[in-house]
Amino acid sequence: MDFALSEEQDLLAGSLRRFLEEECPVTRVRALVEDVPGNDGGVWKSLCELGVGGLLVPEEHGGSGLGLLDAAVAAETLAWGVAPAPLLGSAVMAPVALLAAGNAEQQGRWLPRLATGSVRIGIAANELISVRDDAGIRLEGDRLHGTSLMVIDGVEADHLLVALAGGSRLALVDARAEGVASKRLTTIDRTRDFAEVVFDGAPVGEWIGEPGGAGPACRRMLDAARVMLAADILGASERAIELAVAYAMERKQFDRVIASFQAVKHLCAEMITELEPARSLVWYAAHAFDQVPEEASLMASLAKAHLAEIGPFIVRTATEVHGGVGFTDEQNLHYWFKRVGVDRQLLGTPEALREDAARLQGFSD
Amino acid sequence: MDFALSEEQDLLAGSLRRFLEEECPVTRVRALVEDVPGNDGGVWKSLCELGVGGLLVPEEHGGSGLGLLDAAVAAETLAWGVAPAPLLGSAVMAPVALLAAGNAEQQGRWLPRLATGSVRIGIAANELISVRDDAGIRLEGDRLHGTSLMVIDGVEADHLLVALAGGSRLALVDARAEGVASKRLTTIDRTRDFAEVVFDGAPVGEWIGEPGGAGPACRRMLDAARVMLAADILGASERAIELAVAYAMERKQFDRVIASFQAVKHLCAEMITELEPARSLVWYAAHAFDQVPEEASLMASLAKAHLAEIGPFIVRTATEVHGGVGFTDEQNLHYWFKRVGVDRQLLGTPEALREDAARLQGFSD
Amino acid sequence: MDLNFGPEHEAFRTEVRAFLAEHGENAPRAGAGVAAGRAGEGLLRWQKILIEHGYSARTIPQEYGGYGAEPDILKRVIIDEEFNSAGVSRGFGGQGPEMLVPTLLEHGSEVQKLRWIGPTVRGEVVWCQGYSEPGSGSDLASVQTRAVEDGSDFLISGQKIWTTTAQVSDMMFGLIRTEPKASKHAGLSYVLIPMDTPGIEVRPLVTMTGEAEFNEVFFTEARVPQENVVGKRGEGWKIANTTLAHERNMLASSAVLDGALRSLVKRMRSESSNGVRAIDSPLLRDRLIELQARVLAMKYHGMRMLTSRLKGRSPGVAGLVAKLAGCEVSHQLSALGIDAMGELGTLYEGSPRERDRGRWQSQYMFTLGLIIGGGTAQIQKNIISERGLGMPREPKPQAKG
Amino acid sequence: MDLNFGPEHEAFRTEVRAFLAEHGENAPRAGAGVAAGRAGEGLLRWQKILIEHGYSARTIPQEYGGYGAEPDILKRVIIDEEFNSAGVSRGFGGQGPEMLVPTLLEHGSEVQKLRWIGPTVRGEVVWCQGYSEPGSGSDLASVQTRAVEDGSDFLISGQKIWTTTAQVSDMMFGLIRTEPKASKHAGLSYVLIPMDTPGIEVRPLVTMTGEAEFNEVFFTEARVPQENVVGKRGEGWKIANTTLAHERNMLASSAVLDGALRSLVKRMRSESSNGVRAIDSPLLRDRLIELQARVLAMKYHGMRMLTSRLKGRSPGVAGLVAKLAGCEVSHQLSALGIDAMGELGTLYEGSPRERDRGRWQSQYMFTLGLIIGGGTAQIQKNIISERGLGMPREPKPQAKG
Repeated sequence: MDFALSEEQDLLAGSLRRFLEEECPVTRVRALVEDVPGNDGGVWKSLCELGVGGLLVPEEHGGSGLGLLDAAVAAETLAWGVAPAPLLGSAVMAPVALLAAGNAEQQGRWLPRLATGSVRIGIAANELISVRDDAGIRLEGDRLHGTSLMVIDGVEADHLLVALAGGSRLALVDARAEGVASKRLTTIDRTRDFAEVVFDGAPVGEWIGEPGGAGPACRRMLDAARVMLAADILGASERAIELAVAYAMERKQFDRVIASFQAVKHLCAEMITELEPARSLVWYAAHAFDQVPEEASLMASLAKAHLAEIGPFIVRTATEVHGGVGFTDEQNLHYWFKRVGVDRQLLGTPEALREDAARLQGFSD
Repeated sequence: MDFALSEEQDLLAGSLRRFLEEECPVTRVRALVEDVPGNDGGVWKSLCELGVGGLLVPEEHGGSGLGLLDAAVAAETLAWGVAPAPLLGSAVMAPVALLAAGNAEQQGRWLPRLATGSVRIGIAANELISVRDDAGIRLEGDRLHGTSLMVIDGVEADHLLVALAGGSRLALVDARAEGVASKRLTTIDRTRDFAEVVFDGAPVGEWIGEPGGAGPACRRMLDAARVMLAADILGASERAIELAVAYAMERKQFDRVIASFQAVKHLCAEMITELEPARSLVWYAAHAFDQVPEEASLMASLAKAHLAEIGPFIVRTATEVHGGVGFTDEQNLHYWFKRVGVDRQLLGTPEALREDAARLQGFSD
Repeated sequence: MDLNFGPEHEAFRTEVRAFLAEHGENAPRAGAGVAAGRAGEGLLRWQKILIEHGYSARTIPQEYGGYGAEPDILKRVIIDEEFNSAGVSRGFGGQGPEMLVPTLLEHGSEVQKLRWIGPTVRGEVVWCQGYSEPGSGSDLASVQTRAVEDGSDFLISGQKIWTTTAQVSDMMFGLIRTEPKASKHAGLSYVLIPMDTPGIEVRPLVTMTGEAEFNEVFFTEARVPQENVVGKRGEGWKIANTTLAHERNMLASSAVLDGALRSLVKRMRSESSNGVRAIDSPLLRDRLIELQARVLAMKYHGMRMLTSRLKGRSPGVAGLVAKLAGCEVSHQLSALGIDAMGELGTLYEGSPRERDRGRWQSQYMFTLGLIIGGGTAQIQKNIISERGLGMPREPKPQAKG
Repeated sequence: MDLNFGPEHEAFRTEVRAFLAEHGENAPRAGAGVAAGRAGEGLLRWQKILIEHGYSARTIPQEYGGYGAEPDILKRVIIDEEFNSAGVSRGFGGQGPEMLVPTLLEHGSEVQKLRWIGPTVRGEVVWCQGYSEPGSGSDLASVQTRAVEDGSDFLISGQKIWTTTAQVSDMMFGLIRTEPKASKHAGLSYVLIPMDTPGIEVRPLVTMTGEAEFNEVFFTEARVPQENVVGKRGEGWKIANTTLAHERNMLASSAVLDGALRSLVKRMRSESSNGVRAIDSPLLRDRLIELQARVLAMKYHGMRMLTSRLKGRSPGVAGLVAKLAGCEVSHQLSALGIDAMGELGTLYEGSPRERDRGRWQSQYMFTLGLIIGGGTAQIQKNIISERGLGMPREPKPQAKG
């Protein structure tokens, strides 16, 4: 038994951190996303060169054939750097769906391009979880109709992976096809790309999986995404603590650094006490996805729900440690605050995920 | 408008506090209840001489004809002193029910004796709120059958006010009548008297109110009780804070009193910040019971639910401020801790009360 | 306890309702609450109507431009309640009418009163408050911005921060260190400073909400007449403290909480996911009700504090906790508002599908700013434990070495 | 990450299950977990069976009375899991086998090992730990109980507190100040003290749970041979620290959490009010699931810490937070257990209608004791921030005057 990141995973995290520190510090992120939310300005291309795009892609398709734990390490690190990147959609949800339900030909056609970053697939699957404002996609004849909200990486996507109402079918659709109209949804977190996509008789490019049989692939895709979002909260929270401690070691009041005040120290202790066991939970959830299929869904829901509770506590507390300056735009701390805020709500609120976990264990109907 | 205790109410609180400090400090409470939970050892008699038994009893029946706010002041103060006394049943719930539904003759017969403390009425009404273990009292012919749990002041009661299943009828029953068997239920809080009473063909002494028409009186009685329990939590929490601050001002570590440590100060600040607005809420809930009938039920449920949330936080934190010594039996702090623990659960859990509040406002079905 | 308003006041309530029914539609569309900043035409007109009818500048003497009514807190409560429940603007407010005017009434010279109060309450002159500084936290007495005498003038240099509405203000009332040799508290004066004075530069301070709710104000030998001091020189600390005007703020803030709660209920009734309304979710509804209890607690707490004031009693520790408790409730209300909208609760900046103009996110962040700003929660807790509970100050650390 | 147990370990699991199937019914009825205190006949017999089969004293060399297996954490995990899920007693434990024995194995003389380890693991000699003192909090190095040399003996005087099982113990292993002139940390020795020594008095310390889980132990010139020192004189601090044996505690405590969670689920499935089971209450169930996530987090956290140990790496700050986090989860589980029973959740002391022998209330209070005891949460937070996050110690206050 070895409950730890492997050397390779540590190396991956280290090299990504260095890349982000050097090539994409928060000042650059800020410049990139100031006008266009989610604009990665070539960062994704570079990340794909570092192998991030192909983490889950089998070696025969040009990836490194690793598991979700590796992807979670990447997610944690990108969130640590609040990097804008279509990691969730193009490097995780799309490959997971293709691997779960796509045929060999489809895998061979799409996975290599996802690995290199030469194609981006947005994910229109929000309505699998939550239907609001009468959204939802249905098939009429061989055309798609309806609206999907909070489409992940949807503005910059070349193609869209669309879950039909009920989750029984997954379609891949050219994002520039006739009958597809997307507009940007702007969230508090400008490092993300979300869209509302209206399908008005859009042609299905191809089906992923058998008609009516996409349910398991959808669940698999959602499980992966939830672990990734949990890892995202983990990374963002970790950085928020680092920033708070660093600030407290520097800022003086009454002739001493505020890190020497017991109240400040205890806030920092409370943050890290929440974070570290949660890190173990996220690691295990990712491991379960890779190795313990019967626990994968439960762990994904539990981990995402739990991180969604502690993340907001941590980023709020980190802001408090900063005092007024933490509240300013200029300090940039809010990038992490907002990243966590979006992660919390996405692909299942904590309450909904706990209800899902209860259902999976037969605690509720 | 005058949102404050009256001079008379301040005097009442002051004189009760003095009485408790002199006649019934926690050391005496401890001695009284060590063997027999709820044993007041004559304290109730003395309190009745001070007018506590007759606060809600109209002047023509030998009481002072005051309102629930006055009773809440008494409840707060008795909880401040963790005094064992049948205040809830004999001085509040029974008089409220008699005043709401009893006829003039019944009022004239019972209220004076409740005021002097010469009779004690226990309250078997738990099943109006929560039926567990198949409890509940039903009428068969003219006899009562069934079990009531958590009967308030039930072991020492001379008579029992019994709410029949569904709350449509209220019976007054001689506690020593044939077919009435009570046994003590021991809770964490030894300052209280609770019983399980089994009615096995017990005769109804008399009905309070018209058959089938006791619903409003039951609700009124529960509203009053909930405000009193909220006031109880208020008083117990207040004392816990006083004890914590006093201990912190005395106990030294590293050559200074621990009250000078920021972490300890902040814990105390957090406790009082929860307590003081809650006090205003309890006062208003009592006032609403007396003066704003359309808000009485809502406020009673909200106040009790809210105090049931902050009370446990406060008594826990007060224990933390004490450190290990707060955990010892000898320190007596646990008397307040446990009092709050019982108040929280009694006559409606916080969740149930919030659900009730939602229903009263049409938020839920 | 007597919360009866009595026949006189019930008559007054009827009067307020009649006013709202007749004039309410002339109010600016901004909804309930008080507008700060530079007033537009519509608001200036509305403010005039409000003053004429005694719903603004109510207790300001007529000679200074007010309505001249006797103070009557109950009537103020009624006005608050009725305007709030009708969702009608209370007109022009902000730090001029709310903080400067009471200060001038108590400490200003006759000349100052005649010159400033009228235009201020009418919204013609906009004020900002110059108290906080980058190093001062809530320890206002440590203010460093200093005035050097130059003939009959002061030359002011230094920096203020967290200055709301500075960019649109005509004037600042500020705490300035005018007596460098006096002790920390006795060295400050309360000075009225024209914002167009050369040497004053205002830089907007954008916060995490994305808005510039605050400013930094830089002073470089800005020349201000010494006659602009209110009260005596060196009395600034005392004057600033006497007018922190708790009662107004408390009434207003509990009305704001109440308004937020109503909006939240409305949002939870209309927002649904998978066909289930937020208010029908047992979990969200349970949080709502606990917050309702807290909002009501703050409301009655405000009335209790007011009563203390009316009776000339110190509210004691109960008064010190209100800000900390109220900001937290407001923050939690916003958090629930966001959660009720689930994934769409993240939308902001006028995004399609955004609800309520993004108010829940904006308020979630802004209330966090309130919790940590103006003397962080940490400092509030120091004050509560020291002044409220009589616990000792932290000992000063040993000198190094 | 590799959590595979592999064929060897799966075979071992089968073996454990077979053992439990065959012998489990001979176990004392106390349920899963380890019993401390004075063992009765049944437990002594069971303990003997466990040692024979390698399920207790597993890695203790045979010459000292153990089973003599190679350390294999996975096997320990499997034993924990299987015994726990079968609800079978792990036999005799407590501070003798868990703290003294590892200490003797590492630091004891051959004579000490041969004399004490066998009887200790068999449950024949019961030990208590004498570390804490009334003034010491978690600052163990400030221990005041002192030993004065008297010929080849020590005369020990002073007081220990929070001493579990002292009233039934044959022996104490304690930290005693033997070198008064040495520095705070270098003045302590690790001494084995017979509890029947004249001059030792044990007074039970009843806690808020109503039980005497602890004792105070008073020493008045209690005579103990100097040869009872383990290791060298003055090394007591170091020795006590090396055997605080995190891994054992962490595995055990996550198993305890897991057991509490299972019991809670069971209770919530069977407990109902007004015909609705606790587990069918959306509010209680939601709390349950969040706590489940926390229990699992502690479980995997324990495995992560173990892995660090196995690799000889310091777990860093992640290791420091486990106690604080775990105690809190346990406390919250108990709180939910109480709430699930509503008004009957208050019953205690063997009252009629009491559920689960009052365990939820007892555990609610006892875990609070754990949170505040043994170095309060406050001190834990100091340690986490200082050692874990590198934040500075509080400066010492200025000398008075």
